Amino acid sequence: MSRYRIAVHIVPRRGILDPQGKTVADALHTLGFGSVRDVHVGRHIVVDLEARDQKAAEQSTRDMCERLLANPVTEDFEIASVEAT
Amino acid sequence: MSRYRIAVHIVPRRGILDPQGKTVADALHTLGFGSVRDVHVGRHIVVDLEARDQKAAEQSTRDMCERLLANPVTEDFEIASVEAT
Amino acid sequence: MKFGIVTFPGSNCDYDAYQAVVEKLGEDATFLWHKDHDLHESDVIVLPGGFSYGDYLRAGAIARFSPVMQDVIGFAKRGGPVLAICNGFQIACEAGLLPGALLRNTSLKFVCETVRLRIETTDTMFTNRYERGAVLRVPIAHGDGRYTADDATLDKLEGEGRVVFRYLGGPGDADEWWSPNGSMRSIAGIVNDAGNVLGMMPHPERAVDPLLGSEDGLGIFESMLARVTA
Amino acid sequence: MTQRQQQLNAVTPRSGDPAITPALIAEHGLTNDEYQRLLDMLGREPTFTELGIVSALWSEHCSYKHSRPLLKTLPTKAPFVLQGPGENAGVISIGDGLAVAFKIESHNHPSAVEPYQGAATGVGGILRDVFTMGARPIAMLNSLRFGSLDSPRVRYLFAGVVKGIGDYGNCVGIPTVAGEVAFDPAYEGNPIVNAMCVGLLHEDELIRAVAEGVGNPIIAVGARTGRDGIHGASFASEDLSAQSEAKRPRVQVGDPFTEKLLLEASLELIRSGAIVAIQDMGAAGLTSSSAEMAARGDVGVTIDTTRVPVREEGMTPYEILLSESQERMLVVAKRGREDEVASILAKWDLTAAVIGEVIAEPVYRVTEGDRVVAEFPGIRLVTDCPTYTPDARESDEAVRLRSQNVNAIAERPEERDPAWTLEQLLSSPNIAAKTWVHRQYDTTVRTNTVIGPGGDAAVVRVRGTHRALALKTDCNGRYVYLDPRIGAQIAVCEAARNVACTGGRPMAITNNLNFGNPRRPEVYFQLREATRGMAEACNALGTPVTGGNVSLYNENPSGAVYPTPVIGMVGLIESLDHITRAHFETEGDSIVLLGEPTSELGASEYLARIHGVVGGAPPACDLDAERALIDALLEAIQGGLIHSAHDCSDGGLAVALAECCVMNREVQLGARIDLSHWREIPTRALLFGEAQGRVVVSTSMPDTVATIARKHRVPARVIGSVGAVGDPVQITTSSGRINTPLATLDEAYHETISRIMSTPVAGNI
Ligand SMILES: Nc1ncnc2c1ncn2[C@@H]1O[C@H](COP(=O)(O)OP(=O)(O)O)[C@@H](O)[C@H]1O
Ligand SMILES: [Mg+2]
Repeated sequence: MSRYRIAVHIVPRRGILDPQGKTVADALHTLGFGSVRDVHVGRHIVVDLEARDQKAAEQSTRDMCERLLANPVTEDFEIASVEAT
Repeated sequence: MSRYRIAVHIVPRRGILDPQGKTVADALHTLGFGSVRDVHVGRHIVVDLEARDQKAAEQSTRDMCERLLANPVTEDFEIASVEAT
Repeated sequence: MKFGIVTFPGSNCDYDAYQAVVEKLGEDATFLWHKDHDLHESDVIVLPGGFSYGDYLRAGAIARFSPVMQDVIGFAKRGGPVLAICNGFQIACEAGLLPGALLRNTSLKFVCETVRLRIETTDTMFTNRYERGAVLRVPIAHGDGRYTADDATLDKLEGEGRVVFRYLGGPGDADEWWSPNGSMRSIAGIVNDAGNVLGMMPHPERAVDPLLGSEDGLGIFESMLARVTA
Repeated sequence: MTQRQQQLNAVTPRSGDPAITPALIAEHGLTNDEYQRLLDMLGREPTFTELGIVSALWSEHCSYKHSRPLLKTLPTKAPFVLQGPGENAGVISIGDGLAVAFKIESHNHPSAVEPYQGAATGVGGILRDVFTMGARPIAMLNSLRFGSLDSPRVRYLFAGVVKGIGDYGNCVGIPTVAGEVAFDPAYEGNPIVNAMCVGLLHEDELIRAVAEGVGNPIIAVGARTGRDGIHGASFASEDLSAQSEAKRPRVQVGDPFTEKLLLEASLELIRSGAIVAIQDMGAAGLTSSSAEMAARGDVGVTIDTTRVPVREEGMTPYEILLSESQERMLVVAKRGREDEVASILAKWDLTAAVIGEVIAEPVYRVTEGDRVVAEFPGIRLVTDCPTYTPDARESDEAVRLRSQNVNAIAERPEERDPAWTLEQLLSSPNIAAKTWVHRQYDTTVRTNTVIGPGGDAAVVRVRGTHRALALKTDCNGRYVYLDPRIGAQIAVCEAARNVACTGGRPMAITNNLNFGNPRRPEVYFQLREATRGMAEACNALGTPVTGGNVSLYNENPSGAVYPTPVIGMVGLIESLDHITRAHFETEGDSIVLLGEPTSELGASEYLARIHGVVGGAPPACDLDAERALIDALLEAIQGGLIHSAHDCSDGGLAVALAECCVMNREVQLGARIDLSHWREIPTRALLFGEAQGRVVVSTSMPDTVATIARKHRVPARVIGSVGAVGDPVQITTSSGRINTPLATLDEAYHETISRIMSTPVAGNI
């Protein structure tokens, strides 16, 4: 067994209102960052786990996303990085 | 001016309690993902902005993180990717 | 009639629901522990409000995997009545008992106030004691109450008469649809296609005593009683 | 050499720990004298771990070294007081075998650096103080002060603090039912964040944090110990400065979910009878909880740091002892019942670890495995802390400001129409409705809130009885700044008046003394005089002090904050029928003023808002008259004569009347008022002066009310009548008339703060 660190991004599905992104964008404008066009806020989840190999680690993380980490009705997920540690 | 899409990760600072990460890790164990050692939950923020060049875009995003996006007391940030769009 | 009220770790309206049933409705109630696979022969299940698992990750996401939820899901599938309030509504959506999801309020703020709800249908086991179009005053208290679903789902809900409550205008403007949390089509409560699971963000169990400002929520409990004991 | 002396001498430095140097001693905040005391106590040089322990326990926050002598002068006794100061919370009996535990606590310094977590963990801490008495928390209150809302930094702090308070209490499921918020440049950079918790218990379930029973195990329960917040207690005892910014990682993160589990588990533990004592690991964590429990029981304890469940690897005894990780408790269990304790915690998914024992030998001993890393003789660790009575001298500035002849200040041209002034005052963030704040708090969970935020005091019914509690926090820092003694008297009286307006008999108070650096004579003067005023008022009203908290060093680079002795009052409403609200609700009712207007204008919100002046003497406070007013008001309420009662405070009579008309957005009625009787009083003092001892009531039986008032020697006069929905508010004086539509007043009162806060601010988005 080896140890892996996997990062997952969970983002609001396209077309779903993202008030957090909008509020952040407004706040950035107020703070003088006028060149900001758009902001989206999602979750960045880092999972440390043991697995036989990288593929197994990835598959297991994918399962976690489908079962718990992402809500299939409103969110998309993507595995952002996998690192042996 | 060109347009860039920059992704930022904001994560709970090391050593600082991450109740969310802990609760999610416990839940994953209950779901049978016994090989999970640790989980941290942070934010994944995607900023679209106009900038002179890539360096300026990055610098500007760094400023945003310091001033608004990350809580300097409890969080660390990292620029994950910069893409011209 | 016996109400089984589930206590998840972090539930905090379980006791209020219990009081409403026992003190105001005069019926039997029992708490169901999340770790047990035992519904104690309840006639009705209440998924109460609160912050199960701290609402960490997403409201209701973790609670739906509790052992007791597997039994609740089975109970619902067999047509057993389930009243899912606030956090319970979030759990029911996560568990697939109801369509859609409850997302962060558009204001990004927790909102606590008494809202006005309009009864959209009296043709359910939860609202048969009300008049159609009646307006109820019921407290809300939530940070994640923005009801969200795709257009097809929303159309279907409306078409099948499954939107049970809508939020009515804010202070002052009488009949405008409105929403304290950004809910699509001002939806405050829906039922599943079989009509035996009601999810609602407002707290009827907090509106059962005129001393506290409203007893408009009691009708929901009375409606269930009328149907189940009929 | 005695055997004990030998043992003490056996404590040798632990490898890897820093050597004790003058610089290290100074860094730990000990003065030379204090260090000498430590040497005398130990008879040798301390180890690093011991230095850390003493630094925490002798910090202002834990030891009250500058305030203890003053606190001793407060009245603390009454037949109904079951527990006075000195425990986690005070407890009073309310009859029927029921009791109320309550206490207030500050989190000013943590909130200044991290408003969200600072405020959240403040709520967590005060909740634990209450449920460790065996009480179920039933209500939360808070008292907040910030700089001017014009500043984005202040808006950031304000937004973060409110969200932190809300998110924590909401998640645990305790309604936040009342509080106060004020804004003044004096609090710029050093906000005041005080949280109060009220709990209900059966008298026979009262448990105290007193270690006893040799051989009984000491158990750590709840969250694991991490490196967060090490030295928070000494941090709370320093001036805020640029340096404290660098100390940021000391801030802790709260976990309200774990708190909720801990709350349920603790109450179950207490009911099980398996434990003898329980205390929150709050400021200075394991150190203070274990040392204080031992000192109260006058027993010895020994603790092994290697048995404490930790969150991180390689933590030293020093770190484990001083960590302020949240949501932890220390329990002394009955020997042989450890498994019962563990199984209750396991039910709630929490851990319990035996980490030590109560011992016969009079020592406070910490080991790391077998090796002793700290050892103090007896309870001297707690009792040997010095107390100080610094020089006190009133500041010339305060004297000068107070002596200012404010009645000579020329009116602004706009004031020719007093309606303008009224509108300005109603839209002052200090007076305007705080709905933006309490809309973020769950005020109705637990289904006992009869009156939530937005009236005078909050009213929470006591289930299973016909009674209710009336609760409120109050303090006007400007008054206290201009005259500490009178200001503190008024704070007590205002809280009492608010409680009485809802039908409650004021019973007892908790208090939070928020002051600057006590080593400055003008600050110590404020502290001494305010304590005196508080004691006088409590004596006069018969409301003992059952506990409180002292927060000193509330300073920023431009000086001390206003001295702010916040009063948290608990009152008892004998019958649910007596519950009275603040707003007018019946058209045609007579409006009666109890108490008398005066020409006083000093220290008013009027001067601050309209003229930018902080000056003049605060209004006089006649304690006998206040007591008589409360008696008269309660008699009239209990006689069923009163439809509404609202006290006059910030903004004076005109503001109080306008509030009665518009404060409840569901019932807004106009009013027609005539104040021309008081023709000798200058109009602006009559309308906006803040004379004390006044309450506006509405009634359909004004003569009976007047008779009761006369009996208590309280002035009473019919000043007008309640109008209909849509009627304007009309106030006639001998020099003119205010005539304003309800809508204008409504807008000024209800929309101001949300309008100001609608500009986005940085923070926890
Ligand atoms: N921070 C707060 N939290 C909860 N309620 C608050 C807060 N600030 C003010 N309130 C509520 O707003 C109302 C007015 O408060 P305040 O101006 O202090 O009244 P008064 O002048 O009568 O003392 C009260 O009901 C009070 O409880
Ligand atoms: Mg008042």
